Amino acid sequence: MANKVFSKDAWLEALGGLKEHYRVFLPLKDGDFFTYKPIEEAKKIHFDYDNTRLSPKGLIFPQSERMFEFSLDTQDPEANILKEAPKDDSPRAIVGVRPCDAHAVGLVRRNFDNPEYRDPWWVKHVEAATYVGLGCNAPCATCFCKSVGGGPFNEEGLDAMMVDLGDRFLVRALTEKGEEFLSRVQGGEAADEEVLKEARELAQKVTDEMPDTVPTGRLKDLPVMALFEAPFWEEVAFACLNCGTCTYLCPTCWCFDIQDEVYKTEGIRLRNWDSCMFPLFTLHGSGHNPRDQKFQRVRQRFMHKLKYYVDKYGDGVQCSGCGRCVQFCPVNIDIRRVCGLMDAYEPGA
Amino acid sequence: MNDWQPKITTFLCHWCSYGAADLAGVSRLQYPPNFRIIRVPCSGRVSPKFILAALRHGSDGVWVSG
Amino acid sequence: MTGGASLENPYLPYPVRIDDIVVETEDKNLKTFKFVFLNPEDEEKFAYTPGQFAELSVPGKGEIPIGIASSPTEKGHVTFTVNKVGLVTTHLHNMKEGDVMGIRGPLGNWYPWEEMEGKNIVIVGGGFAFTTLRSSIVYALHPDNRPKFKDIIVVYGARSPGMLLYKDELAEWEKRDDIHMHITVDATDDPDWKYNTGFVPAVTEQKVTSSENAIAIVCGPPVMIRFTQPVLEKLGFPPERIILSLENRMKCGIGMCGRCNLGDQYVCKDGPVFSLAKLKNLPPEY
Amino acid sequence: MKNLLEHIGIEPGRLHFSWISSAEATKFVDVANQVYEAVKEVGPAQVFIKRLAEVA
Amino acid sequence: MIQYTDKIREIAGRLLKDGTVEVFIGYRKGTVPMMNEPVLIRDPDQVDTLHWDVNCGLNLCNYLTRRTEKIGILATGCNSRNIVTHIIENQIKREQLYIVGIPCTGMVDHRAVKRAVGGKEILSAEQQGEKLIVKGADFEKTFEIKEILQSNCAVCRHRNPVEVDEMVADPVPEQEGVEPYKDVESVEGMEPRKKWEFFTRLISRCLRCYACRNACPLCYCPTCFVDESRPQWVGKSNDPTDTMTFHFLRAYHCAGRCTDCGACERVCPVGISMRQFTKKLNKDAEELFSWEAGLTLEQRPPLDVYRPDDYNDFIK
Repeated sequence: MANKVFSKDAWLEALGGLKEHYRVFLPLKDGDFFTYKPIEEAKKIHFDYDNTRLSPKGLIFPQSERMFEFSLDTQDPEANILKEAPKDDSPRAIVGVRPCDAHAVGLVRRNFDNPEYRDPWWVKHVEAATYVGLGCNAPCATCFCKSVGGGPFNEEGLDAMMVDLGDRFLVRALTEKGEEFLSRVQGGEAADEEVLKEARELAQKVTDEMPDTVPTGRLKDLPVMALFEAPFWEEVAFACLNCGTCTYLCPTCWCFDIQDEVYKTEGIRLRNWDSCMFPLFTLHGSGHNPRDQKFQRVRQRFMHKLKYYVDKYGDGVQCSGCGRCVQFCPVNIDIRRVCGLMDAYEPGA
Repeated sequence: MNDWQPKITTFLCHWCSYGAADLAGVSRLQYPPNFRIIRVPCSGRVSPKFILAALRHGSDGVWVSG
Repeated sequence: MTGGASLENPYLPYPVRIDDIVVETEDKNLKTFKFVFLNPEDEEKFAYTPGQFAELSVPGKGEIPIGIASSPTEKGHVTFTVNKVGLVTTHLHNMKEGDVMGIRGPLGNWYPWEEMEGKNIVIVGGGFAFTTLRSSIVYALHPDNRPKFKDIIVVYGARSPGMLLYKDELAEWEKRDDIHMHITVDATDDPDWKYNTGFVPAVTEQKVTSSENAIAIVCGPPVMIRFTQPVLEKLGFPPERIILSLENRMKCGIGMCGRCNLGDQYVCKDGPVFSLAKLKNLPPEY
Repeated sequence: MKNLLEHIGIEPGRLHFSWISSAEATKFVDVANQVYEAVKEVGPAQVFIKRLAEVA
Repeated sequence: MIQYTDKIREIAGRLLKDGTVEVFIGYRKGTVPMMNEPVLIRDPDQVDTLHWDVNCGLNLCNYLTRRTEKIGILATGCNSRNIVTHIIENQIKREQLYIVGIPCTGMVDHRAVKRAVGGKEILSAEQQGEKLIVKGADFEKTFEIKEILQSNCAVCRHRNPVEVDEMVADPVPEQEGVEPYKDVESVEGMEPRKKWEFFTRLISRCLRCYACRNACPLCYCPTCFVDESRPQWVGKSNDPTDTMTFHFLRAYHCAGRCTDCGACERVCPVGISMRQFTKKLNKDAEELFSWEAGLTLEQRPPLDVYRPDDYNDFIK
């Protein structure tokens, strides 16, 4: 696979030149934090963020997305018949993705693209996207990607990987899409073995130094009902506000809601992110709510990520270790601690 | 712009202003025709949500009268 | 269901026209809607098995998951019986014959028909959850299918005589000798009431005498299920042969939106039909 | 309510409250005229109108 | 304030042991810097998890709603005012509570600290007296706490609790000469169009996660208006008009009840300053009704009483 080395200035210039091939998105500073935006909105690009506040999932799975359009006009012969809303699925390059967020795409894929059903929008948006990653030279203290099957230089889910070598970026293609991307980037020169070695050693060093703090090994074998009935859930959930921050910031949370909206005689069906933290999420029409207690909803979130998903797919948790929920939970409910409690749980003890 | 006519959502108390409006009609008093009148059992029934709903639906003005 | 991942949009409903509306119960809260597909080829795509459900899609209001009340042996239309409870159902109740809307499906799994072959079938239903059971009865009584099964025993209860669904059909089934009907109501002051009085679990206990070579399929309100379960177990039904149909709040119907999640299962995709044996290993959040 | 609406940028002329007895037909007409003039003065509403959701 | 921690543990232990309360609500030290976690203690042996420092900016009053036990609870000035509001609004009974008052000199704005270190990752933040020592991988910085207070704390005029059963320390002096409504006044001076733009920009990042609503001790309705479906008052997407409707009505529902505790802003994952809405209402309540929420159990808030001399300039 091809690779190129760029001076930092040359790299920024090269990104600017990609417009005719891709819609380029990258983390831009927005107030106090970084968030993915189109390159056209960039005043200054700097790749010195820890990570973006919101994960890049919104580029593939927008917080609110039009699914269908329809007319309620009784004169319209096609009234009440739903039609797919037009979408822009031209190639897009998402540059600067942290490996945890790319890893998350694979975890979510199992939900949206499975042998029985494919979610057309998610699949098409992912197909249109080229993920260009940025290895983490300095993982945060809240990061735990290594504990959940990833790593600061994990390549899974990425089409190309950037490595920050101080004054230069090494950009390596990892897939055909990445190959194509790299061929379209102007400038740069092929990396020599020395640079590659430098990057390899950096990756190795950072990965080795990163602590592996969150135990997940026993989750698979613990009986599901024992964990479900474990005594710690009320305590874990006490502080929870049942806001949706954790689920909205999470790169692996995919739950959504479907809503119809009408203005005059035009209507749309759209889907919005939803959250298992909200009581409304499971409220039946009859008024019955299987999860009407706060602790049940908190339990659902952790059980789904750390047990149900594990049971369903048999390898690994539904968490990429990005640490957003750890950092931004307003009441400091820490998934690392909960995972530890679950993993260490001795049924009947 | 001069021929533009506003749409004004109007919440009238059944016992007071609605009666006044009725009386105005009976007395053949003239007033502008731009009001879309919603009769409420009491103007206390008008919740802020109603006023926002009216604005969200594109009313140019809202008038609540007890 | 679907064979392999298709590229067709699983969220896109088939357009249908309301062909007929029947008010089922005395409180007028239950109506049965008969739908005809606008595109005849959609009917073939909508190949279903009793026990499955579909999303009824009312543009501008939303979608609701409803069990299919017709049987695949009935051609030319599909029917659904809908209780008026929320936004979409209320709007649906106000719609008229000839109106166009959408149906998305069929969704979910079905009663274990293959496993039931050569066995006695005990069908226990209550209230308006009888819809997929009606589908099952019609399906099982069809001349092509009837020989596959042994005795068919039905216990169906409602609050009062006026709340029973499909009254004409019930009366017809009562007359047949290849199906044993036990219709019951919780209470009635109708002197002409000729069937049973009492709650479904009690009637089940009286009328279902044996669990030998039998599978029980149960669909009804949670209270009924809760009290019927021990009765069936007492009759000797092992949990693998007690089949329940669940409902949870759903949106997508295809296991993606996440809300009907129970353990590693989605009620909409892996259910709604579960054996009691399976449910015992799932969190009771339904 | 009125103050907060004005605070976020809804013109003062858009929201009116009044007390009119059922006998005060002339006051009703007066106030109706005032309300009409005030709303006409601020012109068509531009903001806070929900159309189809502006989303992806 | 470190010394408060020991005192709090002592009080909580005593209350739980002698049965004055069944549960005690306080904070434990968080797993990340500048985040403490509200915690409920039942067992007197666990009081050592209790902790107090300048990062306890959430409002514990939230956790009172619909509880039935006898509860010991920590309360700063604003928190105690929310507890008073809760009692007035019949969400909890005064007899159920044992309020442990904390004279408060303000909470640290974790965003301001992060901004001050250039957005770098903070690995530890320790309070030492009036100073906060913040460390990262390659820096160490000492802040005067009064320079990095939450903006509501900086203009707080009720630092001492108003309704207490026991204080952990002597009251602190109240701040003199603060101008709480400067920012409101600057918005009031704008043209309607500018105001609209100001607020539209303010909430443009909103995710509709409802953290502000849920962190707010005033928001305890069983069904929030945003969740009502018949009729549906607000769309559920992140459409700007819907978002504005949410923020507007949320704020309006706090009229005459908000104590400016800052919990809403503290919890917002995208840093929206939604107090710009509620502060306007607080200002009006103060100017029109001389009212500040939650100062006394004796008086009901202005929007739920009728007085013949009420302000009614706006009515024709």
